[in-house]
Amino acid sequence: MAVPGLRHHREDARGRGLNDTGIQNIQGNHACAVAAVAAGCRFFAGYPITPSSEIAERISVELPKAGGTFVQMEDEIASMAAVIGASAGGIKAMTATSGPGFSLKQENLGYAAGAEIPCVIVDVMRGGPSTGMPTRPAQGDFMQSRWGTHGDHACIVLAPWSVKEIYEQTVRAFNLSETLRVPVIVLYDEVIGHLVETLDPGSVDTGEITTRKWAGGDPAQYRPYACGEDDIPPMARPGDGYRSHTTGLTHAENGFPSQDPTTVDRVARRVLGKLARHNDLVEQVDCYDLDGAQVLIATCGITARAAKSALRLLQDKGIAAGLFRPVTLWPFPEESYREAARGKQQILVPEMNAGQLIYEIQRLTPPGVPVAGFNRLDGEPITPRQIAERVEELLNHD
Amino acid sequence: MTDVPSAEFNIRDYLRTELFPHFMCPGCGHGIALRALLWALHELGISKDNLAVVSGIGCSGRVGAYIDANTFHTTHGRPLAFATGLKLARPDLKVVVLTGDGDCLAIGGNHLIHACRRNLNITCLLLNNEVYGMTGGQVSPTTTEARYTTTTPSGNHEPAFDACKLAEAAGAGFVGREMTLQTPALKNLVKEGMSHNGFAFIEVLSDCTEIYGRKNDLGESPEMILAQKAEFRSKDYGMERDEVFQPRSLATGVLSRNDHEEYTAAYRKHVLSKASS
Amino acid sequence: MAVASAKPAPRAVARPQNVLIVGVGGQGVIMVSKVLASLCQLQGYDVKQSQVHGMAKRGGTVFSHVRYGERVYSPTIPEGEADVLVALEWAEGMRWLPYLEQKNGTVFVDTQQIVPPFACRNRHRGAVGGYVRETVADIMAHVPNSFALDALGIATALGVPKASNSVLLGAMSTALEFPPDDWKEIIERFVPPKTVQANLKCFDSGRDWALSFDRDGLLEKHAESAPLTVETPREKPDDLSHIDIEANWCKGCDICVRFCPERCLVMNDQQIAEVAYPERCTGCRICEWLCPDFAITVKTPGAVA
Amino acid sequence: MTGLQIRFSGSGGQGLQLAAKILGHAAMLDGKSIAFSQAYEPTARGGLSRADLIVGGGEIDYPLVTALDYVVILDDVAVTASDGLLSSASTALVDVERVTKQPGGGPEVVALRLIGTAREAGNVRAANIVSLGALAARAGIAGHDCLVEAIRQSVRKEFVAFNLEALERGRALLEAPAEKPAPLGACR
Repeated sequence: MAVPGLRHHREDARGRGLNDTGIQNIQGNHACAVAAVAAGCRFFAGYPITPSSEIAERISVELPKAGGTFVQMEDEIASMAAVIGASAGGIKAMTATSGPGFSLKQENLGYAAGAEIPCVIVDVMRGGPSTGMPTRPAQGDFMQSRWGTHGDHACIVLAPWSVKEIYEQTVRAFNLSETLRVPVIVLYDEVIGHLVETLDPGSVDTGEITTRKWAGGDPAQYRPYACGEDDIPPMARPGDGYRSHTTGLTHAENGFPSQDPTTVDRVARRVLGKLARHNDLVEQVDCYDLDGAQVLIATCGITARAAKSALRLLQDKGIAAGLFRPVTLWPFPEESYREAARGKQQILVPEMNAGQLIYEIQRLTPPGVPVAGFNRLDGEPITPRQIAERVEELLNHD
Repeated sequence: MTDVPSAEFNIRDYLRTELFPHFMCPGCGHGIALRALLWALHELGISKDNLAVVSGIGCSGRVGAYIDANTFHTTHGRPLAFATGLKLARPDLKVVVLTGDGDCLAIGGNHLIHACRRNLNITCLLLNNEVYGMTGGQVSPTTTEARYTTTTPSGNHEPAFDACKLAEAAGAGFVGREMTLQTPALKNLVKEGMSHNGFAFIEVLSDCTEIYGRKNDLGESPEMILAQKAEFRSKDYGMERDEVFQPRSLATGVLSRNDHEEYTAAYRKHVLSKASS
Repeated sequence: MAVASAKPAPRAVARPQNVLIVGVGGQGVIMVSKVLASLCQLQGYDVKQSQVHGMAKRGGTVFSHVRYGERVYSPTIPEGEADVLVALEWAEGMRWLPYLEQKNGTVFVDTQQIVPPFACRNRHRGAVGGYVRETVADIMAHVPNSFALDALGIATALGVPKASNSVLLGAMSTALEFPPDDWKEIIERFVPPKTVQANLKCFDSGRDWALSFDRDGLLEKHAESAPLTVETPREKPDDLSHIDIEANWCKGCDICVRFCPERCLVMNDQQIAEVAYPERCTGCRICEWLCPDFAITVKTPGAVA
Repeated sequence: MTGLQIRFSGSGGQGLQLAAKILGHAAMLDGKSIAFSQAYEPTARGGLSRADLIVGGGEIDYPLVTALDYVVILDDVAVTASDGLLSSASTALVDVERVTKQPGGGPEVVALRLIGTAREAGNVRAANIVSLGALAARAGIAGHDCLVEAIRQSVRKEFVAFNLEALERGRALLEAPAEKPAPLGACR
């Protein structure tokens, strides 16, 4: 066969890492599973739920080949707990789910945030609430991903918009989680999860694979939550002689429970502040045609791809519109947004929910600049034409 | 911070003595249970560095922190799920789960069933004191009928249940029950359970003197402990024939064991080996 | 229950009959008392039973009171009122003799000697250590209705040493009014199915032994025998065990005070455990084991620190 | 960029997803980028089934179809499903046996003996590959050698030869001048 550089391949090629297969058509959920293993993930615990099940299916093939462990747990809660347990044991771990399952994981997600245990959670969004439309896309978990668990907590949410980016952001999720000791959520909708796209490994940029900082030195001196300038405490690996205590209770630097107001405040502020401190690692945005644009469209995921197409439709009609896309959805890239919004006459936030991202945008948009939404709740993706029409409608109202 | 304890069992070698006196109420059976566990660890020669203790929420959940090992105080009901991840990630660690009747049998009941079914090499100690002590004494799945708790003001009308039978039916490799009064026997039972290659479920009959005992006029700790002795029988006595005197049909000792394949061994054999070939 | 439906009307018993069964852990005291209590119940009597067992699964003292009659109110037998005393172990038999009704009481005692871990030790400073000194002859001389038998020997000869309690049941059955077949029916229900035949054989042997008991012959045989005594070396005062109490850790639950077999410990006015009688300590460690606060450490001489 | 938008549609079980995947794979082998999406409904048998493919030369902006260039319709249940996506610029390849209605939007309708040809080849289930052959011949999405290789890599070895034959028969439907498009429902 006269196609150079390609070996045998099937779309669902079981057990081939991306680099082994070269260019391929691959489903978003499969790309996520392959990326996780490439990022060093060696443990996956999950529970079947549409539309994320393909991640578990694919990684149940990939992990054993890398010497890792796949386990299907008895429920979503157990999956999350097992992932934290595995990570506490010192290996990179992940779980994947969708809306209702994500809700069930929230309690333990809070534990991971509080105890600063790295882990990656993938949420493939479907129509909700409740069982909703399991096979239809939505973007209803923007707020749950940030505020789903209880109490003040640090977490990172990454929102890819293509199969290639699912790959990149899954790897990045592990890197950030490990480096910053924080749970990282990869959040995308059903459309992208089930989308098959052509992926060229040569075009994928994942950078260096990083692993958490391990405790070293004299065990007698080790304090599990004491850290240097970087605000990231080194983690003790069981069996290395540090014998530390990990708890979901508020704790002092020695790891043991504390309710001393000064201590609690100090530790809480460090944990909440560490993401801001490492904002250079955390923040990632993707912008198009901002210069000279009258209108700014701010959104992410599949809706952002529709918006990008809409830019062209609008251009054809002589309307200058730009796109602001937070790749790191949370913590929200506030300064970058303010920069992008500067000088715009109209902000549009299209999203496949009744309005979530718009609240964050409204909060950050200078007074006087109108912020409008475009919302679809019917389980159908927002199309480029709908966005373009909405922009025209907003401008005509002026 | 040495990992090599002396030949004779000295419990302080295994305790984080800087945290003492501990938080438990006077006469709480959990302390005795903890002693039996540490004693068993000593006699088995398990290194503290290699030991991971996972506990949930409640009085039982706070006990683990006093052990000088790798200790994890996790979320309510989830220590078994957490321990499953930990053990799968690190089969080299000895993993012990400390849990309570509310933690393990109510909110975490599903995890118990499946931990038993998977038969992962974990030892689970259920510290059963028949009540939610930490939250102030509410009814639990093992509260004796007619007993008063803060949520059964007219006496408990729900039946209690036998966790050991559940564990056995769900496939746990080893199931046993013992009371704290029989400390050496409890120690031996824990030893036997930890030596079993598979999931070991051990119910420890503990007591909650301060809350449950008071609420029900069960006396002080000595009375509560003696009452257990009157209510439970060693399995050696042959419970099924005890027709005349049968205050509670609960036996102590090793109640069941099976030789089902241990989970990590099964995973190696059925999954990893096929993946690499 | 076939037996229950065939139960006879209770015969008038002037006062409740008192049977005291004693022994040490692991011998089957509970089984003997359960058989008797069930039998009495099925015969239509009111039965009360109380027992203490389990402080030590092997070697600790175990006793069981069985009272039956038309109406029984208290489950415990007052001292000097036991109609029948059955002892599965020699020293325990001697220890409980005061409970026997002095004139007409009957005692069945196994000559088997089990030296308990603590019972044989020097329990008091300066006391002479050792096992009980009474001999078979002593007992037979003092108690008219006394039967000292080698139940273990009989059971061993039948190939089932563990069934020596059935031998004693057989012997004891001669002192109570119930027909042998009723006894056997109950025994069948209480012992493991595989051992039914062996236990019934032991029961018959015990009963035969008691019915053909030759008091005079036995007295003669035992007249010259040496006291049944196990000597233990006398302990020196510096060999005494030492109890350490970490007062800061003690929460005053009272368990150690109440469970110490020698009553060494007391609660002080701060509600903290204190060693009041160090010389009584036998080093049994029960206080250490049962302290929920890890406040007690017992150091025994000779132990490697 | 926007690419060529193609839809395979019919009733569940007709192998439409596989046809789209093979075409996508062939396009990839031909150096193009694709975006493939499908209706995730439980439609293994009966019911509407569709598989959408966008084929482009670089990164595809919006991966879902918005205006179809080509649609294959193998059953009446799928006729109206694409109404909003068709225009006079679209081409609809429809089966003469199973499609009796006119798709909306005014596309050029080419009625072909897709299912009948598969039946003649030996298995009615090869209608998907026959359609693929016809579509490829008409639209030129991927080189012939890429299509052949895609089939080789996508179906079980024992079925490769048969599928290649079906592909050829499909091509022949549009290439052979004798096979003039018949009016809709002519075979009924």
